[in-house]
Amino acid sequence: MLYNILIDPFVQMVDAPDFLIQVVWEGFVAGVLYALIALGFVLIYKASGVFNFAQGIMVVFAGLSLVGLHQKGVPAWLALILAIGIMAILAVCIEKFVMRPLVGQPDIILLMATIGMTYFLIGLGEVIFGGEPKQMITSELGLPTGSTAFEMGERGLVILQHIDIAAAVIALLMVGGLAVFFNRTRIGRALRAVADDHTAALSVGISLNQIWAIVWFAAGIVALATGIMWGARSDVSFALEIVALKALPVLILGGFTSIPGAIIGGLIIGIGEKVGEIYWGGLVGGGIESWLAYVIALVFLLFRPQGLFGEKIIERI
Amino acid sequence: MDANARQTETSASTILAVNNIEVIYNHVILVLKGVSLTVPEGGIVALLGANGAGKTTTLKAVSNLLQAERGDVTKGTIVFKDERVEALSPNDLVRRGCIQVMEGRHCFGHLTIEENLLTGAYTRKDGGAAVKADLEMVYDYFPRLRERRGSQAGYTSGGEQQMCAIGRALMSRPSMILLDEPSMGLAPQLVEEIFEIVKELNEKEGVSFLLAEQNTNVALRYATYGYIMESGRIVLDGAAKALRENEDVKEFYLGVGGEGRKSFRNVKHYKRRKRWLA
Amino acid sequence: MFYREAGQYKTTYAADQQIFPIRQDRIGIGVILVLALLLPLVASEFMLSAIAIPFLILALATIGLNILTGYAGQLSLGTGAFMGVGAYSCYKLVTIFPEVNVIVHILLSGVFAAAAGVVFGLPSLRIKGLYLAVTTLAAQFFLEWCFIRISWLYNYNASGAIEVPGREFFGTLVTGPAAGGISRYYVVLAIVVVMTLLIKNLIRGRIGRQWMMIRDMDIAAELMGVRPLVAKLSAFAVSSYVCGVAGAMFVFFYLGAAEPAVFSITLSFQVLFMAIIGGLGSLVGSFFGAAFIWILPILMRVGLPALGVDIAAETVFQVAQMVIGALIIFFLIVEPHGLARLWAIGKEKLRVWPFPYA
Amino acid sequence: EDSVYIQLPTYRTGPYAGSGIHIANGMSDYLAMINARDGGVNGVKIDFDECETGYDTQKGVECYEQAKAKNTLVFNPWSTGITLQVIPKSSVDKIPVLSMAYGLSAAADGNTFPWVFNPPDTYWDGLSAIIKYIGEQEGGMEGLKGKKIGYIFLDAGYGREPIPLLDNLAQKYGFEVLQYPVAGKEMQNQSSQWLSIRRDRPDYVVMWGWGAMNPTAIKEAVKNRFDMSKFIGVWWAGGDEDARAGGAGAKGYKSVSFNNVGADYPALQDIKKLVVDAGNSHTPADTIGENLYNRGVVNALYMVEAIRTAQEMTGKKVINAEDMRLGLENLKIDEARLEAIGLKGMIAPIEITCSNHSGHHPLFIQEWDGEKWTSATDWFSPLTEEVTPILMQASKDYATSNAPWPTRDDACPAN
Amino acid sequence: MNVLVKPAGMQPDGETAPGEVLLRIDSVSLSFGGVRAITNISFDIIKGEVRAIIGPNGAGKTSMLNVINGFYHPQEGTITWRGKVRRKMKPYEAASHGIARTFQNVALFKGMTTLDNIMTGRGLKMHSGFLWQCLRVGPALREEIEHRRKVEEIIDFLEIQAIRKTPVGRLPYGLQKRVELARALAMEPELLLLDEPMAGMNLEEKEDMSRFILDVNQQFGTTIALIEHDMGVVMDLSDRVVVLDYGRKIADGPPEEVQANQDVIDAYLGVSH
Ligand SMILES: Nc1ncnc2c1ncn2[C@@H]1O[C@H](COP(=O)(O)OP(=O)(O)OP(=O)(O)O)[C@@H](O)[C@H]1O
Ligand SMILES: Nc1ncnc2c1ncn2[C@@H]1O[C@H](COP(=O)(O)OP(=O)(O)OP(=O)(O)O)[C@@H](O)[C@H]1O
Ligand SMILES: [Mg+2]
Ligand SMILES: [Mg+2]
Repeated sequence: MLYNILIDPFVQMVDAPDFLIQVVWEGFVAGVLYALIALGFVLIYKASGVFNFAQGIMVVFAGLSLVGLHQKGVPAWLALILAIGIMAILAVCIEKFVMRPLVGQPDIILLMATIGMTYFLIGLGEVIFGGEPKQMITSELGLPTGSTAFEMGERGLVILQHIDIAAAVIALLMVGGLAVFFNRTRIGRALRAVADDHTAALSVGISLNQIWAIVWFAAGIVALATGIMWGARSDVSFALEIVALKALPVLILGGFTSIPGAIIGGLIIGIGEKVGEIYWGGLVGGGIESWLAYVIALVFLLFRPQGLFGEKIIERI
Repeated sequence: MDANARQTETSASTILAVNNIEVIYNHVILVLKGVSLTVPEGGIVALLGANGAGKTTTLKAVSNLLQAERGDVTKGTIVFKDERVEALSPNDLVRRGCIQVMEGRHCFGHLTIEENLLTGAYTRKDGGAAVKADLEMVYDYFPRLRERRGSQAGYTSGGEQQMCAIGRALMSRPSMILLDEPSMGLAPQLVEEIFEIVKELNEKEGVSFLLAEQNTNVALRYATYGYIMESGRIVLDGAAKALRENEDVKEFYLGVGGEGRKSFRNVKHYKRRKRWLA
Repeated sequence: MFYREAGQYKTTYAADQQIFPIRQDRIGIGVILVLALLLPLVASEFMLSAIAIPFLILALATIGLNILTGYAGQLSLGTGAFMGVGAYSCYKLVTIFPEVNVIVHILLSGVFAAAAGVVFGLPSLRIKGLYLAVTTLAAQFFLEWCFIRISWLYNYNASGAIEVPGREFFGTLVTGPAAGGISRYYVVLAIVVVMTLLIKNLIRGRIGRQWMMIRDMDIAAELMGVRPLVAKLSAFAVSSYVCGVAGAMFVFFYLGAAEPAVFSITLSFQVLFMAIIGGLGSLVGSFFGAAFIWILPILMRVGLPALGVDIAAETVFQVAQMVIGALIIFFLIVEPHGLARLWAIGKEKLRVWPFPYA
Repeated sequence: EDSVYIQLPTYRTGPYAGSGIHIANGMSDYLAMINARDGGVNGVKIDFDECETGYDTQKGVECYEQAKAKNTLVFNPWSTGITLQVIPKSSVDKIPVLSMAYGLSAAADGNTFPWVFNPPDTYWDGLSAIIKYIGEQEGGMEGLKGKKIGYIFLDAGYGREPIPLLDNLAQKYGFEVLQYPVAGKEMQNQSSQWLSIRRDRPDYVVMWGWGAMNPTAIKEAVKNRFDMSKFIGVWWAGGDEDARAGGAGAKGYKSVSFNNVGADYPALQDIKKLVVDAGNSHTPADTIGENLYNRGVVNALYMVEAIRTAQEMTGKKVINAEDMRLGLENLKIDEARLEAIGLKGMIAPIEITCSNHSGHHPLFIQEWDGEKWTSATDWFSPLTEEVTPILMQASKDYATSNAPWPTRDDACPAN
Repeated sequence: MNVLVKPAGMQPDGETAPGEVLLRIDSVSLSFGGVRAITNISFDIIKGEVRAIIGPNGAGKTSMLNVINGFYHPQEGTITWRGKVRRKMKPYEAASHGIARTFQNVALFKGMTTLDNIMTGRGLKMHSGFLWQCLRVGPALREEIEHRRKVEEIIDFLEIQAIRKTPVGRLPYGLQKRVELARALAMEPELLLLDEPMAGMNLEEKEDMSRFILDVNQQFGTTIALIEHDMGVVMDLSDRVVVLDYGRKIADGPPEEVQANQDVIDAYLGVSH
């Protein structure tokens, strides 16, 4: 028993290094995708202290708009632009009808409002696009679809999907860009101020309306990117909304307020759960992936209650 | 009431005029029951009164921060620089030069002291150098802040946070500051300093002030005009000097009765009747 | 005018500490209870089985969550799983000790849920706020996985589901497919009313105050002698107990059979919505919230087509979902502290009537 | 005007909508066509409406209560979870449950489950058919010895149900079973499972998937370069869109089936003409004839024929739910009847009896050619002899564990 | 005004008689990362006195209180409580040792009414079991009523009857401070730590508050440690004053002496008051 837990998995890893590489790569890609979802959460959280439950459905909504428009005969590039436009409209509406009237309310209330939004968007999305899954227009958008296989040893094989590589590159670009935006600009500082105290931020003249519209739009763009990448892996369907829950441990592990935290948390969770599932999952009948991520995050939290990169919870009296 | 009569003839030299406003919290609690006051351009006006009189509420009504607390101005008008401002957002008001220092500090806990100060300059468009210069000015006013500039505001002491909140407001280069209890929690020496700063800004830069203050003594020394509030109404107003001479003010707010300052040890414990409420 | 306590003097503290110190409230609650008792006389089987029974049970679950999140301030997303623990424990108890009364089993099953709650509540000592969500989520998914994986829990049924056997209570069948809606309704009503009463007492006593202290300002609470360990874990225990009982009732008196998917995160969220919409930290709110989230969609789904609005079933479903979403936001904007606060404001208005403000 | 009411619980929303929509379309369109073409069954209109369940058990129970209140003739849960919920209730409420090729396999035992029907085959039939097919590929059942068969399944009652039989067959034929559970909320995230499959190199992979799980699995299989000809799904993993998602690489993917695809059957042409083209349906015309659509039609066909049978047996025009059960228990659709209906060749003839509520009918394997499904085998029978004893045992176990389980009041004639 | 009778059992066992040292701080130092909040401070508090702690902002006064009630743990130095060196203790143990406090930034329980807030102060004195509380009969009910009576006495004493059932979040700042005092008093502490109890009050209210503090001190014999920036209050109320500056002690003694101390004037008072 102990051998199975402590030694055998490592023996397997050494025996088939190519497979280990593949597992880590798959974990890496999954992690990047988790990180993309988490990134959307972080944006909103940083800018308003709100845990945006609707990020998952925004991913679906963005993806469906893109594919749906294309199905209606709009060329891919135009559909992309229109989808961006839809996300912009959505951002403005959310700011105007949800966030603005609720300024200064406790976090849990805002969380609830985003849940209300989720309901609304699911209903709306299904009315507009119908419930059936749609295929992502990967190649039409000019994204690579092929794969490359690397031979390793006589039986070894590592397969890299080009779309996964593209996803990683896009995610890194977004993370980089957003990190700069947050840490180097005036708006970035203002966002952090808003997250701390809405009323005080208002009192120093920060325009919450403007800032929230911008940030929700940014989150919409991130959602669109996420929708395209996840959609390329599996179809664009409302089931994706559930996958978005996976962003939660990522977020918690990385710390709610940290953009690099999202990506690092994503990678830890992505790789951790793949390796855990493949090398240890079999011992208990598999499928531990459904909770492993949360347990990994929990273990980290016990040592750092604010996540790896989160802002320390201030306790002073 | 003659105060009201004076309000109506708002002259060009008035920077802020509050006319007969009524404020209701949560749709049921009526807090301000017709408050009127004016702040002349370049004046320092003190708003005095007991706990719960409605001073904070009045200031928030002006700066439009009430909405976030589920309060509404249901009646009356507020005119700032000849413009009705009830419908403006707080940041519009800051852009127009009116900023509030909130009661209870409200620093951004996760931001450092310096970042806190810089958020104060959010609406400014006059370039980094000017902001930097003002930052130095604030640090000169409050050397303690310079020492703690890198600490997260949430961990600093109460007084340090108070300085930070005031400094933050100064950073926006306002033409009018609504100061809510600036002296709360500050060491005596600093209280004097704060009011010196108020005076200096007022004289050198022409900044107008509306300050709600419990420390009547100091407030009336620096202010030009004063209003006294009791349970949501203005009950007395007048030039600061005149108020200082008023017997009631003397007894209830300044603690100097006929026989000079009384010791806190010897205060008799009975409820005294305020003559102006009679 | 009619709703004013003028003239109702309390001469003892005991009188002042009643649950409903105001006479009009006492009359009101009495009327509601009588109506609840008379409901089966007018309600159809559908109303009892598909609306009233699940509504009451979910209200109880919401109360359970409210203890933890509303009163003790510990956010939990694992309600569904704790309900599941109650349901599976009850199933095991009923099959292992078939001769013991099923009501006893239902009440006992909460104990197992409480134990699970305590185990997953342990990290709350270190982890706070939204971060705590991860432990409760871990509980949710881990327990859900257990419900599928540990076949012992469902007696190795090939279907992986648990089915409720028929059991009697004082000679009437109250569980199982053959139990009538009326008998199930009365049992559920009795359990829910009694448990609500007990919890109300708990909340307004020392233990409830400790929870609220931790919620409102944990540092100050600790400096006043509250042991965070005891307070938080007791909240987890009581909350999970109530949720566990509700879970057992959900299967035994409503669903009749259940597979693990019933206790998924969706249920957790559903109960959380009920708690928040109703108003965190309010017991009446729990009932309001449960009514809003459970009954309203059903009314819309059943009602829209009945009104002659000719739309497809899924459109009704989707529109109902949109309306619920919009209503949630609308109510939050009108009153962020939930329907319970709206109710309180309404009462206050009534009190000052005919004057608009106090 | 005479009419009977049938509620159709469907799901056009939620994670399983991708599969659910086609089924719902098929069912509704066929009933609408019967009303339009024949004016109902023997002049009795079928009054039907849908009830959206979203594949959610809670909503399913709600639909059931609603259906009960409106005196539905029959209840088609279209979800294994909901089926399990309503099985105990149905015998009390006396509403037949028609769970066509899903739900509880043991319910085929009409003596224990007088109100539940699962024609034409149970999951255990499906699994045994797949194993039989694999055996044939390997040159006979002996060829299974020492083989590794992977089983990737939705980790819920649905996917777990075949496991006891699978283990049983593995023991008997000497092959090894590797399980790859996919949690419901991880349906679209299967890379671990497929990595494990790559590592374990099973000779065949059998899939028990539904909804968004299917296209994702097929994509992953293609991605991991698994030999598609050795990848076989249950009938529910055989949607056109499921396979299409895999692109060109999905060619060769197989699934077991009990209905043929294609829109050339006269009845489907009637649907097209009288319902779809007449604008009385949401169905996109090009999906008529797809696998899941046709299956929805089959489900509706069973109901219509059962009504007809019940009318004949009772002599009543407007039947009730109890008559409907009688109709289902004596349902017999032979070639001639199929011809008359206009669906000859789409399904094999079926017969349900009082004691056998499934029938364990012949099945066939279909293969995806990159564009559409084609038959890969002829109709063949599942391993009924092997399955029946286990099935009867399971049904007995169910009754004992749910004691006191109501016994059938009218004993089936021994046949 | 009701006559406050010293309740039986309020005076803890005769371990520390009036006039003896109740608490002694010995060369305590505390730092946070690089920030030295307290450097090598020693002083004592005698049973029955009003001990003021003053000093400029950020001098370390609040931190000192936090050390006394165990919320901060000093890196160096010892704390002697009732003649015994106190080991490192958890914050919640402070309450059972008889130390209560109010906070600089009001730390009331915002979701509760005034009455409930004050009742929380009685928490440690209530013992009825879980089941009794659920049923709210027998000991639970008796206890609840008995403590309610105590709380009502305090409410009368501090004259906050009118706001008994108001949620504290709605109260103006000054009243919140008073409720906080009431809550601390409800704990019947031996040592009461007050952190700027009069900040944000006008003169009249300060006078009231002074009266309450003196009454508590004189009638209950409660020892009081007081942080306050209003020198008038400090001079009038306190028996002895310790002055901190930049975490160091710069003076300690009777008020008049401290007031005249040049270091204190330079660091804190500015002009002499
Ligand atoms: N959010 C609120 N909801 C309900 N009532 C409120 C709210 N805020 C303030 N009040 C009430 O309004 C009245 C005036 O409060 P306000 O804070 O304006 O007084 P203040 O004069 O500033 O007092 P202080 O000197 O204590 O700061 C008080 O009676 C208070 O109870
Ligand atoms: N937890 C902490 N982390 C970091 N620094 C702290 C912490 N607590 C206190 N400090 C620092 O220690 C110093 C003393 O703080 P303290 O709150 O004791 O001051 P104070 O004397 O109460 O001042 P005030 O009169 O302004 O309230 C301050 O500079 C503060 O920033
Ligand atoms: Mg105020
Ligand atoms: Mg302090």
